[in-house]
Amino acid sequence: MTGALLQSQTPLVDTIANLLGIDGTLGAIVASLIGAFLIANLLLVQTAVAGPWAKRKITAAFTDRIAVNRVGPFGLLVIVADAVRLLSKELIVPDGVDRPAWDLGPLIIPFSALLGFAVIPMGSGIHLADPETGLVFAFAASSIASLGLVMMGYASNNKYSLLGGLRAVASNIAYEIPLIVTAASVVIFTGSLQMSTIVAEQTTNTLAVVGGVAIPQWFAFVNPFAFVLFVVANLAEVGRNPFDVPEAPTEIVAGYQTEYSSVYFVLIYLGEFIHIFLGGALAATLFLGGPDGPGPASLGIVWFIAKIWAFYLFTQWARSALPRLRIDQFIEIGWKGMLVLSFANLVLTAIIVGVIV
Amino acid sequence: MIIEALIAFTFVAALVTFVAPNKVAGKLAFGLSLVPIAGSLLMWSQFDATGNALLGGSLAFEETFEWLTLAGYELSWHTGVDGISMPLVVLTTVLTSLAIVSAWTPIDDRQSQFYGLFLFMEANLLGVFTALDFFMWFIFWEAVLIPMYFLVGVWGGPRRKYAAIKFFVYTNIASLVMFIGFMALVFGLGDSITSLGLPEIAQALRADELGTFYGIDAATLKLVAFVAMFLGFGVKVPIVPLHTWLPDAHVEAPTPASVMLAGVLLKMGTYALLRFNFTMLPETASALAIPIAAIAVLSVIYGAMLALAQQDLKRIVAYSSVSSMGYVILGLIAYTEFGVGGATFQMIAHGLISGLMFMAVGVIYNTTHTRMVGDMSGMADRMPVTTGIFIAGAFGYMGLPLMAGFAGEFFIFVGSFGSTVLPYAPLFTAAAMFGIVIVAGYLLLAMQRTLFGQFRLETDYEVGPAALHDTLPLAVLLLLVIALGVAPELFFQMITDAVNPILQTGGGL
Amino acid sequence: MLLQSQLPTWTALAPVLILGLTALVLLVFDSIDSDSTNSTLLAGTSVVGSLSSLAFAAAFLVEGTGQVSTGGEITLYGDALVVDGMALFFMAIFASVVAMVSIASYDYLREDQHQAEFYTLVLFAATGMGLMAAANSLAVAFVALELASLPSYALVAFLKKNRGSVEAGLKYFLIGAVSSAVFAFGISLVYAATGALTFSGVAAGLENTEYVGVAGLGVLMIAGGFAYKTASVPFHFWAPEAYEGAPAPISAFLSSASKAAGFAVAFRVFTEAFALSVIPAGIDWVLLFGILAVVTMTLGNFAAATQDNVKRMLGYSSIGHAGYALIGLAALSAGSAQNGNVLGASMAHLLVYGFMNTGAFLFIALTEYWDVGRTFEDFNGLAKQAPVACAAMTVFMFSLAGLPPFGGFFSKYFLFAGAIGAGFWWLAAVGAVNSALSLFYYSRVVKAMWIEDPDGEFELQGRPVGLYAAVMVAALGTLVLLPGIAPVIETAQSVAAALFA
Amino acid sequence: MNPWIAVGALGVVSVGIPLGMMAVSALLRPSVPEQGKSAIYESGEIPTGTARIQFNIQYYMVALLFVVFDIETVLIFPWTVIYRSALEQGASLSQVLLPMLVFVGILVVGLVWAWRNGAVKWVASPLAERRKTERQT
Amino acid sequence: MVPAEWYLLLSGLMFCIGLFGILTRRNALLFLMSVELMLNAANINLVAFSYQWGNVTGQTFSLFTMALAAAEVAVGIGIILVLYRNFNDIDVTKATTMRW
Repeated sequence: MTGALLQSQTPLVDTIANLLGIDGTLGAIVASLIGAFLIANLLLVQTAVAGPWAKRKITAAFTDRIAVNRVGPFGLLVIVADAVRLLSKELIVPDGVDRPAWDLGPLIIPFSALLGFAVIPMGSGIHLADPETGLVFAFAASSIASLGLVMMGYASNNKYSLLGGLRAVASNIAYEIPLIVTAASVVIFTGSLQMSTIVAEQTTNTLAVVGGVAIPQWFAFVNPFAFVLFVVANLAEVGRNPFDVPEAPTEIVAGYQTEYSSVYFVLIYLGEFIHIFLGGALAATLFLGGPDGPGPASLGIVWFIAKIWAFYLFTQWARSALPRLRIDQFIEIGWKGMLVLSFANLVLTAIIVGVIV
Repeated sequence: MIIEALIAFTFVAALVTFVAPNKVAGKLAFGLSLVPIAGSLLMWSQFDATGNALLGGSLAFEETFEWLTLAGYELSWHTGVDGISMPLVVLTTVLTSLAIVSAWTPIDDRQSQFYGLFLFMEANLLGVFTALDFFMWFIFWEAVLIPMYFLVGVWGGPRRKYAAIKFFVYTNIASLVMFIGFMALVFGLGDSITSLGLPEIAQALRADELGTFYGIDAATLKLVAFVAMFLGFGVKVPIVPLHTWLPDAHVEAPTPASVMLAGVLLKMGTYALLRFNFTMLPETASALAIPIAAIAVLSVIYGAMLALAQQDLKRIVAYSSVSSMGYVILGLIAYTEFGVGGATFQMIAHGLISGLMFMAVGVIYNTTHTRMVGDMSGMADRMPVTTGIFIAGAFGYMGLPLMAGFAGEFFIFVGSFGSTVLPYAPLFTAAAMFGIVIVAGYLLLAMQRTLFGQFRLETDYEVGPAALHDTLPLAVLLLLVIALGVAPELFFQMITDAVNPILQTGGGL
Repeated sequence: MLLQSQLPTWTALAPVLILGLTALVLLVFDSIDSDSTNSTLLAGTSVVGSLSSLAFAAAFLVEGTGQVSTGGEITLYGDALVVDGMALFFMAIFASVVAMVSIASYDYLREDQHQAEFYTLVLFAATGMGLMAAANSLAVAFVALELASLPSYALVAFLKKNRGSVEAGLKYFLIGAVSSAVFAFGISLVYAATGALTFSGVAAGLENTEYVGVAGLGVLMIAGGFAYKTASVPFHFWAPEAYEGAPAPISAFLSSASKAAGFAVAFRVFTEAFALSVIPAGIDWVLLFGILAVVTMTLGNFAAATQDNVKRMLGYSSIGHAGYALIGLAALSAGSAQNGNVLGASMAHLLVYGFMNTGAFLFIALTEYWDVGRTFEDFNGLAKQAPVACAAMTVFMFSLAGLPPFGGFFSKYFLFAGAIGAGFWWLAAVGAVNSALSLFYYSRVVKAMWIEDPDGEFELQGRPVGLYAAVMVAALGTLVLLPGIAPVIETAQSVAAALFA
Repeated sequence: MNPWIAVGALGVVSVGIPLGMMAVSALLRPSVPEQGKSAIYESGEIPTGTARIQFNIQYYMVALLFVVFDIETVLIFPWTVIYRSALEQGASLSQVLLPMLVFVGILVVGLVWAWRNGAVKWVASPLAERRKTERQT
Repeated sequence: MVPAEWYLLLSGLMFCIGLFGILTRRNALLFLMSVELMLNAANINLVAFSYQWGNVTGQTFSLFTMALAAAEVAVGIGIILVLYRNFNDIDVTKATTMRW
């Protein structure tokens, strides 16, 4: 089926290397750099669309009002306007900040989010690297962000920022375990941490045929409970409503980003949006078959983008529809609810798999 | 089984006394201590051993229980008595009982602990004199120290802490030195012994089975071990110049403890010298005869001279013990039937006499609260009975005929005079005899100054005769001293029987 | 009679498993009622657990589980763990110490809000110690060592409002952290040189390794790790602080069980992984341990002799005893028939030490309960008030000093005799001299209690049953080990000989 | 080809892009320092005291819990990877499932204990505590 | 393949840096960080030689080392916390109720 085609497609880096006609280690490095640049830009473009434009549009739609419709078709050129505006703003360095950390924080956030995409198979051969431990790497890379958050919070010399940074850490650590344990319940099915295998496992097998339509063995269908857990934990992990306690503008101004302006502000937002997409990509890869979908395999990238945008849409819906949790509710849900449920899920999955196999 | 029963009973008695109320502890301990006396007398009456326990003689009341095997050595519970240890067992039980009675008056604090420790000490002393396995023996040997440490330390005089620690440290270091020396022998014997039984080791040593150990040849090993053991036991005896703990301990110890210390504990040292050094390593001993005899004579003379210079009655008696023990060493090194036998006999005799003297001093002290010769005079008027016994005891000390002391010293001099092992034996004997003169000198001097003349001690109470229970032990001891003096063969027969093998198999001695 | 041979092999680990399970049960109790200060239930559970662990260990020892008579050692979990006579022997030590400590803590912690945590931590640490004794791979040794150490850190700092306790905990922790890092690095170096972590694998790899220097450094660092756990030079200086500051039952626990655990794993590592028959020339760990033993016992004893504080004196004296026990490793030589005897004597010493030293620290716990004070002077005349407890303490002191009528003499005798028999007379000589010296400071305690007069009148508050019982059990153990030394020493030497088979 | 080369390349790129943006911004943006601008923003109030404030101990407690559980998840992952293939190769359920159940079981005991002892209780309200005790008395 | 000596050099260097930190830092937290460095030096060795020898023992063990390092830090920070409450400082040389 589609999976077989997907497998047969040449990986992105090799394609580039072949195109340029270079080989050897040096060739691999050059080709990798070019491929990485392409992928990074693919994401930057999506973020540019999602941040200044789509977000406003979606929120406006939810709240029944009109937004960004002045500049360009559908107001799309607001992206350019905003980019130029933010980049050309004055960078205000407040008193008493801890300078190296303060500067480093905003760099780390987009870095961590982008790095996670290195192992995500996006279909149509757009798959930068496929190491055996891809899944662990993705989680590891995305967790680096919390380091940046706490650095920013601590370096800003601002009580709100400090609290925001701490809250960010608390939320990240509270929901990371459910997230990973739920992912582990998927790994029980795949028996591998390699992203391509995880995807292949979902695309090559068919769960059931209902009315002549073959339903692929997406793990969201196999174990919907795990999927729900994962999505909720993911939401908290990327710090979106209703779990956006680290920013919580009504409580602690804007948390760790209070003191940032100009290009740093852009970088932080850039990082956060890429993070949302990374969360979506992980959910898609683990539960929704990655680039799997009807049609030829070359459409994989389309499906993949559709899936991560669906997740993005979901976050924006949650933002408009749900009130923010209090910090204590937030932490207690994480430790008492999600953690227990995720372990229960893991154990049950293991038992069921054990009994069936 | 009678030995085991005795030791076990005494241990139990000690425990019972330890938890008994203070008021009844003294009487209870005395009552309980009568049982070991009865037991030891029963043993004596049924005594049927011949020869030396260590040298293949038959033993009385022998018992052996396997205990454990370790690194090729069997350790066992092995007890029995021969002619040397039997009198000492009797001495121990009798003296303990009498000392307990003599404690009734002076001990007025924590009595149950005091008498408990006393009985505990007795049990261990019985063990020392009956154990025939080195390990058992060593355990009892060391265990004796602990009650004595407390007896001196808790119930002693003003400088009791110093005295107790000094006693404890001295004797423990001595034990260690001795232990190492003995172990060197054991390791030197290597595979030729399969247990740490004293008879087996003694016989192996006398059969010349000692090998090299760490490249040290047998002769050197013997010498080193002999010296180590001699020093180790010498502290207990004590020999000059290792005696300095003794006056302190004696002076500070409460009377009953002094009685035991002088009467039995010092005998442990000479007993061990006889059993280990002189029985196991006769060649080495005879090779070292001159220095040993010199030390013996030095102890006799020096101890006596020191006694002469003392003002404290107890100190006088204490130093005279050093002197008396010198005779014992001299007798031992003589290696004749009368020398070694006399030395053994002298152990008993001195045990009784020094016990008597310490008790008498104690009774006087209980009444006058001073022991200084210069403070007292005319005690004869106020305490006639005590005085009489004191004088009798002093004569015993001086070696007056018909007293046990005479018999012991006489045998020793006879033996040492005719010694073939000791060069210049007559010379040494004569020098030692000179000690008797000094002893007579200081004892007479002390008696004359304390007992006779005008009573002039100023007290706020009436100084009168001692209570019956204070006097009775003195009388009993005096009777025993006289009995042994009149009929030394009561013990001497069995002693020589056990001593002779030492001399016979001595390899050309 | 419960026969391990009739059960599945994994049950050979029962002594350890029971300790761990008891800890979990205590956690469950605390979860059910987190405010509970029901000492009877908590201490009782702990005692029952440790006693049943002891029962299993003893029964298995008697039955011969893991020994030659029943088919040799039992290896479990892919050679990671091994149950043999030595492991069971040490498990028995740990279980007895835990039992005594638990009984004593019943009174010691009467008012405390966190009793369940206390017992849990003790039991977890004991579990780690049991695993140390059964470790058959460097990895397990490290994990078990940490399992034993981590609760110990917390236990030392358990009195969190007491500055001494916290300070002791900090120092114990800091040195522990460093030495465990050193230990881990040593393991990694040995792994680098041999490519294996199981003891047999390491031994096989060492025989023809090309990295002798790396392996040597690794061995040295691993020895350092053990030096910490056993409070030996050069990682000894936490010991007096930790023992002084920690709650006294914990001092008892650490100074006997924890030390024994360090020796247990050191014995196995050095006799099996770095066995003298395979170790490359140039890695002379016997000499290393010889020097360590001499320095440790001398330093411990001399330092102890200068202390004013009884608890601290005991802390230093426990360093001295680590030096004695080190003789068990220092007096080995390749292929010598005496090896089993020396090592066995060292093990027996640790067992006896487990009783007498635990008892001594528990007596300190008793005095802390009474608020008597900590210096020698504060103990003056204590025997008038509490003769029975003081008699027990006297037994401990004399036994620690190695006086003959008590268990301590025997184990020391066997140790020194073994060293002489193995040709290391100088170790025995230093040991004997130190032993004689130690009598000085041990008898100071006895002197203070029995001979000195109290400085002022003081009344002892109450007669804590648990503490008394624990002290008595320890005293009884020390005394009973005299006539009962036979099975102990025979077992110890036969199981030790199995290590060299 | 080693996949980590590509990962490294993306790492370089994802540092390079933000740096590039910062460079562009540095060229574009003005710099007009003013006293008021550089003040810390604390909701428009004048900042008081230091920013190094004491905060809720619970942050530390959950961090501890996290350390425990995070490491445990690391240890669970290898198990999940081999679980199915081990079963397919004929390992019995008690061999592959039971150890993990024990492992998770111990973790759960720990979690329950921490839960009951208030390690994950974010706000320990003194008022509520007092009310509770008052009701009891 | 990178020669084994380089790994040893790297880990040795890291270990020494950690050791240096321990010997010179008086802040308890920095002390902890130094210990972590030392432990991670061990991990480098384990992983590198696991690769070198072609078995996974070392790698597996490094997982355990990490877990233990984490647990150690958890306990350590707890102790440092009570230290701060008692002494108002986390300087490891300040706590001197007892003689060193």
